[in-house]
Amino acid sequence: MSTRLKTGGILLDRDLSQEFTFNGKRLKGFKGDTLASALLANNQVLVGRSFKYHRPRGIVAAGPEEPNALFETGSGSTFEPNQRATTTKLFDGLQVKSQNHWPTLEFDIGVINSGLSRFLPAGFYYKTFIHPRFAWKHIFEPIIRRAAGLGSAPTEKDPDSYEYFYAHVDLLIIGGGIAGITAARAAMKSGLKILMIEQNDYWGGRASIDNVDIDDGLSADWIDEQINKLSKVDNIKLRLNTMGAGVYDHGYVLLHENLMDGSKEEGGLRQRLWRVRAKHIITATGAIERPLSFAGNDLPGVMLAASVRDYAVNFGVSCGDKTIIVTNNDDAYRTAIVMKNVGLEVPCIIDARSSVTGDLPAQARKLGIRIETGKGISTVKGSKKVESITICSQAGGGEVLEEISCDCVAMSGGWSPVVHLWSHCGGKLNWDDYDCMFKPDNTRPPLGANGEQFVTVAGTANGHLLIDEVLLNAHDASIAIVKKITSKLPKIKCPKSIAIKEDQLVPVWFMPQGASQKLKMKTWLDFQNDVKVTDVELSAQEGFESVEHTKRYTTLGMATDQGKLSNINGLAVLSNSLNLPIPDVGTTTFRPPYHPISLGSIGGDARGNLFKPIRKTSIHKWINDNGAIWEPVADWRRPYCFIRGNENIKEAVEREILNTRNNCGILDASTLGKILVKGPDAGKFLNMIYTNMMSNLKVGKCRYGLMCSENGFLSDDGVVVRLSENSYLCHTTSGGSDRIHAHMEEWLQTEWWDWKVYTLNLTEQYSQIAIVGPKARQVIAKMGVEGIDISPEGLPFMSFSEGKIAGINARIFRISFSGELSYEIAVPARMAQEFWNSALSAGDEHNIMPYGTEALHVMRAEKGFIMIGDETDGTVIPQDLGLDWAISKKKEDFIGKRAQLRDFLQSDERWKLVGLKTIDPTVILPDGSYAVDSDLNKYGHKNMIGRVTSSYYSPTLERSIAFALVHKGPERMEEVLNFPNLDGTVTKAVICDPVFYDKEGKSQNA
Amino acid sequence: MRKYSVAAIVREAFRYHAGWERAWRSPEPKKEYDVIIIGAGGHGLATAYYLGKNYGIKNVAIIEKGWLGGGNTGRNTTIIRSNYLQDSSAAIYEKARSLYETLSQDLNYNIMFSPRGVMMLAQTEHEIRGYRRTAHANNLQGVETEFIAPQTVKKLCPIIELSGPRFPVLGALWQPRGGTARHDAVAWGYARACSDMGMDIIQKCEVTGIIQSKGHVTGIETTKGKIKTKTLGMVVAGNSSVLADKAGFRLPIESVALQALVSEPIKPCMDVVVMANTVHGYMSQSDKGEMVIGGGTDGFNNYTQRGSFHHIEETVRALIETFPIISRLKMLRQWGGIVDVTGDRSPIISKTPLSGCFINCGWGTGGFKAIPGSGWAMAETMATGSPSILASAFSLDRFKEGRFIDESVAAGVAH
Amino acid sequence: MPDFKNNFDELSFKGAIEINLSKAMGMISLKGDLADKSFKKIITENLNLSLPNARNVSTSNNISIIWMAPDELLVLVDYDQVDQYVKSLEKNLDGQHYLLANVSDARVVFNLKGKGVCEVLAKGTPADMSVFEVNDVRRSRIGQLAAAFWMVKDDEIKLICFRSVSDYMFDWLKVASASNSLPGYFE
Amino acid sequence: MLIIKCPYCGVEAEETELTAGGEAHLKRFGPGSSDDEFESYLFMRKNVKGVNFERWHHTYGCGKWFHAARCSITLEVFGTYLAQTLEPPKELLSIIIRKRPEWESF
Ligand SMILES: Cc1cc2nc3c(=O)[nH]c(=O)nc-3n(C[C@H](O)[C@H](O)[C@H](O)COP(=O)(O)OP(=O)(O)OC[C@H]3O[C@@H](n4cnc5c(N)ncnc54)[C@H](O)[C@@H]3O)c2cc1C
Ligand SMILES: NC(=O)c1ccc[n+]([C@@H]2O[C@H](COP(=O)([O-])OP(=O)(O)OC[C@H]3O[C@@H](n4cnc5c(N)ncnc54)[C@H](O)[C@@H]3O)[C@@H](O)[C@H]2O)c1
Ligand SMILES: Cc1cc2nc3c(=O)[nH]c(=O)nc-3n(C[C@H](O)[C@H](O)[C@H](O)COP(=O)(O)O)c2cc1C
Ligand SMILES: [Zn+2]
Repeated sequence: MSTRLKTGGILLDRDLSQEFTFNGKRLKGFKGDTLASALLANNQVLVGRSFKYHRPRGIVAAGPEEPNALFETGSGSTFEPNQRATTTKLFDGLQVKSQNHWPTLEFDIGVINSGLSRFLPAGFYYKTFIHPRFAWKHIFEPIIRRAAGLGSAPTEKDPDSYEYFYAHVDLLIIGGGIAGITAARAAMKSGLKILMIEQNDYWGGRASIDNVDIDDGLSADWIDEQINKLSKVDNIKLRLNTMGAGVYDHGYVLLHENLMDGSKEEGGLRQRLWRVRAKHIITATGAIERPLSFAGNDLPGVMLAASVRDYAVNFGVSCGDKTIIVTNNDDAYRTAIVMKNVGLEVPCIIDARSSVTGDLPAQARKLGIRIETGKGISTVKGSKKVESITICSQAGGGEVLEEISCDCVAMSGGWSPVVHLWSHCGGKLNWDDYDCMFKPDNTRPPLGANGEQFVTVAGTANGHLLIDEVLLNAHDASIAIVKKITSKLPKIKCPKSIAIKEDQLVPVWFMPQGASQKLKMKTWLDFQNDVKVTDVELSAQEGFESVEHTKRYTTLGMATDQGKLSNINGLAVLSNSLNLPIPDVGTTTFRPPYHPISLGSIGGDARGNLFKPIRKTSIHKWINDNGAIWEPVADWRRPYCFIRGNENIKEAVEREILNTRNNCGILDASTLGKILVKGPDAGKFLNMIYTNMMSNLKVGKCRYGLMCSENGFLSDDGVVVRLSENSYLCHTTSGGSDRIHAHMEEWLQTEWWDWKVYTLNLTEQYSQIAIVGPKARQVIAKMGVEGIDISPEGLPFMSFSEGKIAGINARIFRISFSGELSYEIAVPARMAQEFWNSALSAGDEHNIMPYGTEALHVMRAEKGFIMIGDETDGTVIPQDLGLDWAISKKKEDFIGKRAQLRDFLQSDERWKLVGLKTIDPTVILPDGSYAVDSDLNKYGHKNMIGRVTSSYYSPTLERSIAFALVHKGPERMEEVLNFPNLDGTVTKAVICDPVFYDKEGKSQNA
Repeated sequence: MRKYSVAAIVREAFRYHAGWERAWRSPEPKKEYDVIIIGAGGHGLATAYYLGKNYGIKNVAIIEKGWLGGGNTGRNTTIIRSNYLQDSSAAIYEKARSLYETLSQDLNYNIMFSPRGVMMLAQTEHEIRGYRRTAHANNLQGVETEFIAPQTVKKLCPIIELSGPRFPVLGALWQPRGGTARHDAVAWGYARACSDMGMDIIQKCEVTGIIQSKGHVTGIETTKGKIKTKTLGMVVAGNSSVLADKAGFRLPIESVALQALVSEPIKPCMDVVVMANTVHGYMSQSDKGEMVIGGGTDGFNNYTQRGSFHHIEETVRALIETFPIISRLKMLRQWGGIVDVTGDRSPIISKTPLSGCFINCGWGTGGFKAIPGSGWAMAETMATGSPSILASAFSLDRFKEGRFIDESVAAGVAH
Repeated sequence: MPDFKNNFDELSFKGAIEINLSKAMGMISLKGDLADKSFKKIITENLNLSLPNARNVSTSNNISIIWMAPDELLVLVDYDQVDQYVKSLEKNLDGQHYLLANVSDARVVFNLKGKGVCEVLAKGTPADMSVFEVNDVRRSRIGQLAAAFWMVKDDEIKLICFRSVSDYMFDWLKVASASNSLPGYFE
Repeated sequence: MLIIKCPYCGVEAEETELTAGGEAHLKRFGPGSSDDEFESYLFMRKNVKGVNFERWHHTYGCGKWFHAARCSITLEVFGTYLAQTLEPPKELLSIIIRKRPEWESF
């Protein structure tokens, strides 16, 4: 059984015991434990069920490569599925549940023994569930979906918060093992800005586990000393609990920092996503041990050799009383030695190599450990846990020589350097035949903004397994980079260490060499996704020869560990079946993140009311406090209408309209764009921007203008005011102000840069308030006017004047979007509320009322004015809307003119704007509905001949009105059109003039 | 070709699956073919398949520079819908969708078409109007869609947050027969069927030149040598401009990166596909349990299959607002593809200035759903030499005439 | 729904740093050929303050000139003096090709004080705050908002953004400067 | 995640502070031009796999448009220059040729 040893555990604080629950059971661990070590300490060997066959699974590893030990932690709003036990810090009160089984972990109905699993080979579902047709969606898929998936979905909002942080460094060192530390140390005196990060909550990586000597002292002490020195240099920053998640173009790196272990009560800052810009990056990310492929290698109790060692040394946990070592290299002997030294049984070391001569085997022998060379494991026996293994000759087909009982198998197939971060941004790899591993190819590195290498790999991550090489490589790498960035050459010696001599490993991709199909069917490659040797062989046999095909066909390496353990073994099997050398098979693409990171941390602080900015006018608060129903307009909010008493929306809108038409309405029009265009060439410039002629506009006058895209389509409209000889004020739609200003600047800077024109977006400087209706003039007069003659003659329609109203500096424009007598008054935003209040009290006797966007829309429709975004949709040209009068014939050129000369836009077959009156005046045409004739189009669909662009009930006319774009519309006055409704009925409407109200303009000119 | 079926699996199970044949042969290229298709993505393979199936043209080679299905077909978020606004779009996408309904049976390959329903959330008045308009158009185009109320949205997708804070859900355009399919299987199924018809799928073979004489195509240069043909189809998505350049003409296309990501797999929590265009994010759950999430495109030309991370951030933010429960899920993997975006964001199926050379491209961010219909129309266009009705609107000359097919008008993005 | 404040309320908050939405500030946007001698002369004489270098601010007792672009300056004066400066500048610039406008109500100025001030901004701007120095100006974004900021003292930064989003900016700053939320990276 | 130096204000701007503006040095064709000329101006793009000359806008910054030469395969940025020009500066072209001898030229 696995237990806590009396002594040991360099990461533990044995004085601080911590209680947690596993599937309801109360268990104890120590501060410093990971969830995995604590579970092992409590003999919880069975930890989960596999993805496909729901086979019992145990802890295999001690780091982020762990494929099996995934749990649901927390509850309610802090619930989290798929938490990796090996990277989850233990804390007091941690709640843990195992997942992906029903009803219980010990007894899972979903379990499929290997006898049945033979019916579910790789890609079986592509070959079945084809008939009957409906069955996939309604029967098979639901079953498969329920069986698949790992943990269950959270059900509540996340109470915690997240944030970003930008850091700019010269050198980023990822990985705080001795390689990283040596690299940092080498650059210590260079004056470079350096950040070194480590995903664990301690420095030093693997070295202290194998307590090697560095500079004639224990590595542990050396590490402390170096970290201590480094932390005193102020241009060097050190960060634990921080994982290098991804390397992106131009030296952009994502770091994921954990700020809570979960013990803190909810609602705090949980994770920080660093966005680092690094001139250069050193990844000293170490190596991950490889499993061996023998039958039953997925049984709980079969673990990585180095991990077994980690648990003993770091956490004082024995993974078994009787541990059998199976290996193809010397490093695994360290585990045997450790186990023996803490007084545990090591019945046998099974070494696939025919002879072993290294120092480590010698030490093992000295300790009296039995070593079987040239041997392998034939099968592992046991139901939910290792009970024994059978030995066979590695060369043979698996004939059993002997059975040895044990409760833990520590396997080592060699090491794979962690090259993920090197590869994320295009770094290429070479296969090293001697060490049997992919190493970074420094002749094909990731390239940065300047086209030069910006990532360097150091230490074991670079393929150096022996400590002296690790140190040397990291030291030199760092020095080389420093040289590149600065002339300040630090004088510092490389740390010394003598490595224990290790024999070469021999690759073992199958154990035994000639394993039968029967054995291979029980030999796992990807533990989490249940991919077996036979699955990879089958995919090769069926022509999925590219490693990318094999991956997708078998799902090898697609689980939450991203194949950290399985990929190399998998492609070795593939290369064997295709009999191609491994490098010709190649690896799949490495993609971020190195280790999964929460979506919350990616979202950052932009949640809740910070999700997206809302723009507010300076009257926003008043509007909000006075019954407004808000409507998002671009990034603004505008009042749809103001509810009074217990009236409903429709009633409110009608009240606002009638009151404006009969008395006086007031509107916050501040969101309208206001762009100042100034300079000797301003008129010439606006002649290009607008379809109209603007250069001949008289000072003091206003003109309605249209803007098109270069592609000819109508993009915005608004009133242009000539303020002085060479300055104009251009009004745009609310959504248009930024877009149109950018549009103007683009043309000025990139096409007509020799024209003398400046532009400035003044939208937010002024609040624009419209006072509208027959009583408007009285109201304004009552407010008190200085320096402005607002009489009909003094301020005629489409003119403007400046002065003071209600004692406030104001610019008053006599323009109308409603067809009523109407003034739009611009005041400094800071004075807007005061102005608004004064208008309300002055207008009181005339029953002045604020109105919203819907009333605005209805009134403009009654008057026959088009609305950008309603009548236009990016495919409409001014000519379609009968706005030809606003398109200058005199001008040679304006933006969009050439485009409008193309056949399709010239064609007289185009849909054009008309008014519509439903035969039954109480029926309102559905917005967006289409008119059809009796023909079918070339696709056999009903032939569309027109479309409703706006449709309202007009309280003024006491009937429904609508606009439509209709094929040859203006030529079809009085014609009755059919508009099919979604419910199958048809609405009939007659084509009419689009101006429904006061065509002569008596009111607006009054 | 041995048929796939439960019986076949049982039979094979008892001999350790030793009897399964290759899904497709990997032949060496012949000297000449009646038709050569460049690009073994979904559209290229489907084109070849319907050339054989509908027109009996089987002396066909499909040339692929990498591994078949490894382009955008192998990296897309698999949304299938046909609720497009314009007649021509609705026609070809609905044709494709209806072919998907029976594709597993037609190919004897389970491509896992899952018509679980696609909803596009309306989160502004403008979007409501756009989707209402689309619903009306679809009603006349024979595309089954409806505009549904917020309560119905919640019923169909309980994990959705209806109430803001920024953009409350005001309704949605719902296509009950839209859904997803297993993207790789679509490529594999077509490839297997093509190979079975005797067509040659030649992988790891890059086309490096287009050979022509007197304005007519006569063959191609490849990394495996010259191959002759008089009829050539370019179906290479992100690489279209590169090949067009070799053939001597230009395209109204820009190649930009589009990204996607998946979460770690969890138990089923979402049975529909949801697209939220105002906040820019869409999400569905795969049969394996990952939440499949699509992001936005970069603004600049890019051939790296890597995008810029801020698009991922924006998308994830938007989806956390829409589906608060995903905040504590983890991103497992992110990737990018190079999509071919045209001047009006609609595809091109057309003759080209080079006679004998046809092109199918410009599917941009939304062509997976179109694969069967596009292959169908492209095959007809190539076989008859004149554009099929389905393809006619998508010809190259529309840009000269200003005859745009603009789908963005109904506030829709094209995934 | 976020709580609505009026754009012009004076806001303040104290967390890891001190945040104040300072009272009305006079602002004049000025475009012209900054390389042009006579133009330069007129500005410097009117404000009796030399023009800042690129990406810098020049300040005298109660006036600051911020470099916004190669052809654009932002002049900061007391709110009630804006009109007078606008008038005199316009008078003197007459005949020049320039653009000048009072933008005091279009923008707001936040005052950020405390030794963590750079770290707070580094949560939102891609600009390198570790090399940001007194009198440096940077136009960039803070989270999703356009902003310009400049360093007044080692521990004090002024930040300008558009008025319509001042509430959002304030809320963002509050979250970013929540007590003990600073990474302690610049220390 | 690109960083590109704005030649106007000298800021090493991050992609998120910029807006990409597509192919540079397009000649505008207005009224009087042929349909082909207009089509090529408005729609036809080189979309080069290799060295691109493109437009960028310093949106969250000085607000200026500028040009950049960038490789669309490695994303290497060879240099940036002002927008008020009809073709890339000679020095930049020679830099590119030095780094990419096989390059056909602009
Ligand atoms: C992230 C992402 C998400 C998407 N989401 C969706 C979605 O949800 N729904 C949807 O409908 N669409 C989606 N799309 C779009 C969809 O993936 C594509 O439109 C579609 O797959 C295009 O298929 P294709 O066959 O035209 O191109 P590809 O599948 O890219 O095939 C083109 C092939 O041509 C090959 N090729 C290129 N050049 C050469 C050469 N010189 N010689 C030989 N071979 C060559 C390539 O290697 C490639 O295999 C998405 C795309 C991406 C990138
Ligand atoms: N002889 C052998 O077979 C063998 C094999 C493996 C390791 N070793 C020994 O292990 C040591 C290797 O030293 P090293 O420093 O190169 O490797 P290491 O494994 O000791 O250190 C790598 C460090 O990087 C961290 N890391 C990995 N990925 C990260 C990421 N994405 N973000 C942040 N941190 C990350 C790890 O947590 C670890 O602390 C040497 O002592 C070597 O002798 C020996
Ligand atoms: C719908 C869909 C689902 C995916 N699910 C997974 C998954 O569960 N695990 C995984 O590792 N990758 C998954 N991927 C991503 C692929 O592994 C791969 O990244 C993607 O196809 C792009 O290919 P590339 O990364 O090799 O360039 C998925 C991709 C798609 C399109
Ligand atoms: Zn700039």
